[in-house]
Amino acid sequence: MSNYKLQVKELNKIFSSGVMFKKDQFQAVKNISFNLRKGEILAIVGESGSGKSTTARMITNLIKPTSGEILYDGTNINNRKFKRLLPEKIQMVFQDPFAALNPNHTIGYAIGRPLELKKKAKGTVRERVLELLTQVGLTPAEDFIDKYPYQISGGQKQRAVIARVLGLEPEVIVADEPTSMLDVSIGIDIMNLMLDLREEKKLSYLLITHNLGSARYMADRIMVVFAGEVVEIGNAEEVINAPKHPYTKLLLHSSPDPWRTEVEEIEIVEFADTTLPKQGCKFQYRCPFVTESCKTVSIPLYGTSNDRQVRCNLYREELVHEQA
Amino acid sequence: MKKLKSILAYLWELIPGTKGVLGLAIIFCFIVIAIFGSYIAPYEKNYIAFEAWLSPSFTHWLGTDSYGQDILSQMIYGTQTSLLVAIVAGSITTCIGVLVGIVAGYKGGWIGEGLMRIVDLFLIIPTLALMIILASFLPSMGVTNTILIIGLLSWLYMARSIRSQTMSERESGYVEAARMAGMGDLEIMFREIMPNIIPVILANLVLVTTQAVLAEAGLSFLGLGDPSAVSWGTILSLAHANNAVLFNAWWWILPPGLAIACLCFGFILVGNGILDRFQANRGNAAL
Amino acid sequence: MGLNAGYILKRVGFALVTLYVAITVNFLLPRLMGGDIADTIASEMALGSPEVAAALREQFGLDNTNLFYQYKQYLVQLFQGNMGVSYVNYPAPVTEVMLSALPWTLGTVLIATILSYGIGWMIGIKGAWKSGSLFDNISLFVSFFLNSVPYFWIGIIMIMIFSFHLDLFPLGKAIPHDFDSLSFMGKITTIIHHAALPVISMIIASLAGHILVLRNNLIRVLSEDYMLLAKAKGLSNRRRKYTYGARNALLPSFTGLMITLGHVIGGALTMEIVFSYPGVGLVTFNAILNHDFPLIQGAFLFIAISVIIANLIADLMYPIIDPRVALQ
Amino acid sequence: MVNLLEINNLCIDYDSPRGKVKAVHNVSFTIKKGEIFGLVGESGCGKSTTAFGISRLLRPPAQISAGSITLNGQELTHLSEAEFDKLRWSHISIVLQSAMNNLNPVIKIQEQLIDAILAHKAMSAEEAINHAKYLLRLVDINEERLANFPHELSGGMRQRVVIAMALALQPDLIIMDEPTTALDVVVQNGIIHKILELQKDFGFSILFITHDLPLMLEICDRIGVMYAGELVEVTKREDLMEQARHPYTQGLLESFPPLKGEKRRLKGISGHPPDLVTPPDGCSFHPRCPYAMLQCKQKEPEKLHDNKGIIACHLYQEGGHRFEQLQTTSEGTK
Repeated sequence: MSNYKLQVKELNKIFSSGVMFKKDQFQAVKNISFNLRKGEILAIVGESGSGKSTTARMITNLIKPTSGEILYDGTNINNRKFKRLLPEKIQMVFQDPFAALNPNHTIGYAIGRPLELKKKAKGTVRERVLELLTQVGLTPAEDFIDKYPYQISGGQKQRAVIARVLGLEPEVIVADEPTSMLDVSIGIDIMNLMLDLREEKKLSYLLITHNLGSARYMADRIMVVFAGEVVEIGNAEEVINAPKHPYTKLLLHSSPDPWRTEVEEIEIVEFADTTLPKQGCKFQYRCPFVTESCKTVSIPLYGTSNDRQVRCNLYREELVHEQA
Repeated sequence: MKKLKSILAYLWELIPGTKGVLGLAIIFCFIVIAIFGSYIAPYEKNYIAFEAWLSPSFTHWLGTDSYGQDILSQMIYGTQTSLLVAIVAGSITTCIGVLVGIVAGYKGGWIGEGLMRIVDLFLIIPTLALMIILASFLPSMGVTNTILIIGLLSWLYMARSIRSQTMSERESGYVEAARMAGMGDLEIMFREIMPNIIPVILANLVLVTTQAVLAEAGLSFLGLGDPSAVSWGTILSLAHANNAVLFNAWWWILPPGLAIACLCFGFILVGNGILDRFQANRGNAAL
Repeated sequence: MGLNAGYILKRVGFALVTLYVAITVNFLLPRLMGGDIADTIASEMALGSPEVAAALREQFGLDNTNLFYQYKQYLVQLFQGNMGVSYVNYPAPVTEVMLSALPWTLGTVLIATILSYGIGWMIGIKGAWKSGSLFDNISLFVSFFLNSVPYFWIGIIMIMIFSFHLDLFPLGKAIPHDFDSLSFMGKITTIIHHAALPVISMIIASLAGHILVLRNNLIRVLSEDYMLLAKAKGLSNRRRKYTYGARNALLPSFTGLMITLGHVIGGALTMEIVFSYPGVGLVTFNAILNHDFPLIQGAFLFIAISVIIANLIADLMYPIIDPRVALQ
Repeated sequence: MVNLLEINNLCIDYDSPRGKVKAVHNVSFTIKKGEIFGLVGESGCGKSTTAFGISRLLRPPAQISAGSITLNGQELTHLSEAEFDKLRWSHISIVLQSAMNNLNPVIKIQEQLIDAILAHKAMSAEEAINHAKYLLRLVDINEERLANFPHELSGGMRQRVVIAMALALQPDLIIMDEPTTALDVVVQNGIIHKILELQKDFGFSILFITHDLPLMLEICDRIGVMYAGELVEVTKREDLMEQARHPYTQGLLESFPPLKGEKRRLKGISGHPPDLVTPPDGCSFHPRCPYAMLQCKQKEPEKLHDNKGIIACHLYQEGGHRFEQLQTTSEGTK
């Protein structure tokens, strides 16, 4: 068995609008492949519409991929038998903690009901819920268990959501922008909690974010996606300190950083139109290094296995050489 | 018992403001009249031996009609039929509307789209026209048939409203969270989503009940009601058929219309209060 | 801009499907519950009009049990404009009876709807702009009340007050006996004179819905950011109210308008009975009283077709009025 | 530099079913001519409410209960509605949060641009259109876009249009309330640079509101930090980057994971902001403050004006620089 908790192979998702006339098709995710090791945090970074949330939803089986495979410990998650087990293996923390808890149920019910369904509680459900609440720092737990979501703050809600997820004892947690709806000071608490839980329970996280700072703070590896494609993947520090793909550079350059020392002025190609090229590199319209060959031939991911890959012709020589 | 108490407490929470209390009081009065009708009414049902066209007096508070019936008594007996039709037809409508709306809204895809296309289709055709054609081809029209026709044909608009509400709930994270927790579709639809749209359901319930009262009156007026039953609609219909206007018999025309208006007004107040209180999305509902 | 072929095709397609369903419902219903028809036929036979009975037998397929054959016949006949013979007006064909009734209904309903929409619009805007004001509260309660009464009752009350007591309008009917002898202008004034009260009654009866929908929409629009920005721009009250606010509030109510049209037509049917106004409603009423089944069916079809066409027109106008729809 | 806007002891309250909410409490600051002043804080801290108070856009029941606002020496709070309308847009314009709803969805860009102009200036329609074209060029948008409806533009372009609109009458002050929040960083960066460029060219002042402290540090000259309806610190950008003074500001800075430097665990700020109906006694930050002392719980700290700006914290009161002392002692114990 491989040491990968999760293997994603050639994942594609095409959305078509209109039930009767399937005219408009939109490829949200194109041939995305990656692996997630046990205990690892992989951040998927991209702008809105880059396909990062779609990927997360396919991995948690909330939507079906158009093609491609998602393997958990070597088993396809769309496998009939596996489907029922999925909640106990892969869980999700949602972007909006205000919406993720049903306003009509108490915190205790929200956390306890999945335990009941999956028969996860060893003692009584209530005892286990109290234990989980304590684990995520909602103490004293007795004060929280009978509260309704509107009675607690945003950060506490996200903690409750994490408690619910933990109750199912998954090994992989997909976190879709878990802090973007929260105030920054609260957000950092949630990130710290997630990091602590990873250590404690050897969890693997797939972190979806648009913020390079939080990606660096949380993740071991970073995968940058653009227009449904992986453009760069690699060790978090390497990607942030020495980005290769022009898009990653652009993202880094655009992220506010008042302490920026070196003024690496990369040429910004101002681009208002959001249409994508039909062939060739998806980033060609905005790339300052674009060449003729970028415009016609689609570009593969160059590089060595999982460690560092870049979808850019600039690195063909360098990385292909390395590979050899 | 504890559960019942919490349900009651929940319902109490739903009762909205002064408007709602006023509305509930109105409805309550009519219910009392309907239940104790035979004790309250001064004369027996359909007793026709009085002098015709008597204007209101102490013996006949609301006068008599062209057949020599005491109008007050008829009105009180009519309350029973009208309320019965309103409540039962309204409940049938609500059940179908909620069911179709939630399923179509939650399931989406082919089932949801298909259901809604059908709803849209029938929504275009005026409901009253459909009721007319159904009622006129039925072998006989009893109160049961009236209830069924109204109940089975009025849920379309409600289904749409519930559906759009369900769809916006579905976008909410808690539905996805429920799916991630391994809950089944039924549990998600009726235990997760439904409690959150109770205000909208109640407001719609109130609206369809109002429409049922009006539809019953309309059908009776068109001669499609139960000819043997006494309802506010049939009283009005008889008044018109016997040219009450030309006899200046306002006591025959005003009471049934006002009774309908008061009852519906009560329902509408309650519905409006609920929506106000929960600041629920009204969609295009005229409430 | 706005309209594209795909959209038009879709809407027309939907209208045709709706029409087809209406036609089929019209075909199936009497056959599903047709017990009463046979009785009527028998009584007609006994009363000595065998032609009527024969025509009825044929139209409702009592002679031939093959449903598909009947269905085919029904469609073919319908396509030729043949809806059978009305036996109340024997031997006038249903189509002819309906065609002579339809203009009266359409005329009054359209005028009433447009006026009621306009008036409701103004009251709704005024109420929403100063929501919570005395005017708003009064308009709200009056609307609730109007929504609570049957159309026809309003009609009866109007007749009682304005025709019977004040003698301002005729007691009913669309034209007087001596209509043919009148001059052209005289004809027009007398038509207006007769239609006035039914139209006014319909306006009053349907006003409430428009007021409430517009009021709710505008209150929602007023809380939008762009209204705040319009205020920050220092635009005049008038411009913010109408150009920025009302336009946005009006558009979503436009689709609602067509659903209300269904309601209004339903209401108009009963209203015509009150006013003895010779439109579809009165024809239907008489048909029901006399068990004139072909005529009831014809009335249903005519109502359905009118509403479907009205809806289609609205659907096609919508993208022209609302730029946001054009892109979808 | 001359003060353009002076705000003194501004208070904004509203009544909620649970009691009076002090959304903005005793806020005072000034904005100089040609300055970019930032207001930073977390949701509900009153930064947007302050902006709406200045531009008189508060929605009832919120209202200014005390304080003064002067623009170019003119007191604004005493002006009648009609008098204030004359100032709108020609002196104060505003760019609102969330790109989506700034523009009216059913009115063309052109009409929305020129009606702001025509409401204040006598100008022919043609001149106004020409001016609108010029404005679009300023923000790098093709003038053909005038004929478009808002939904036909991307989110970034719409926000550029709104900025062009804010420039229409060359106001003295533009209030920007989270102008780039919902946008992607690349788009945000483009717009921020455009704003800075235009500010340099035209010299207007900006009141820039955001929760994104790093972004603010990149562009603002001076920064005011708000917490629970109060302005707790006003500092020059350079000073803030060197050493934030108020414990809340320090915590806020500790909440943004940096892109540079050694990876270390960030502390953030424990707890959560207080309920504005029942704020805590004394300093409203004391329940979350790592340095909270006895007097913090008892006494509201005074707003101390010094050469660095304004600071409302007991650590800095009575001329004492208690914080520095604390720091040296804590470093000494390490």
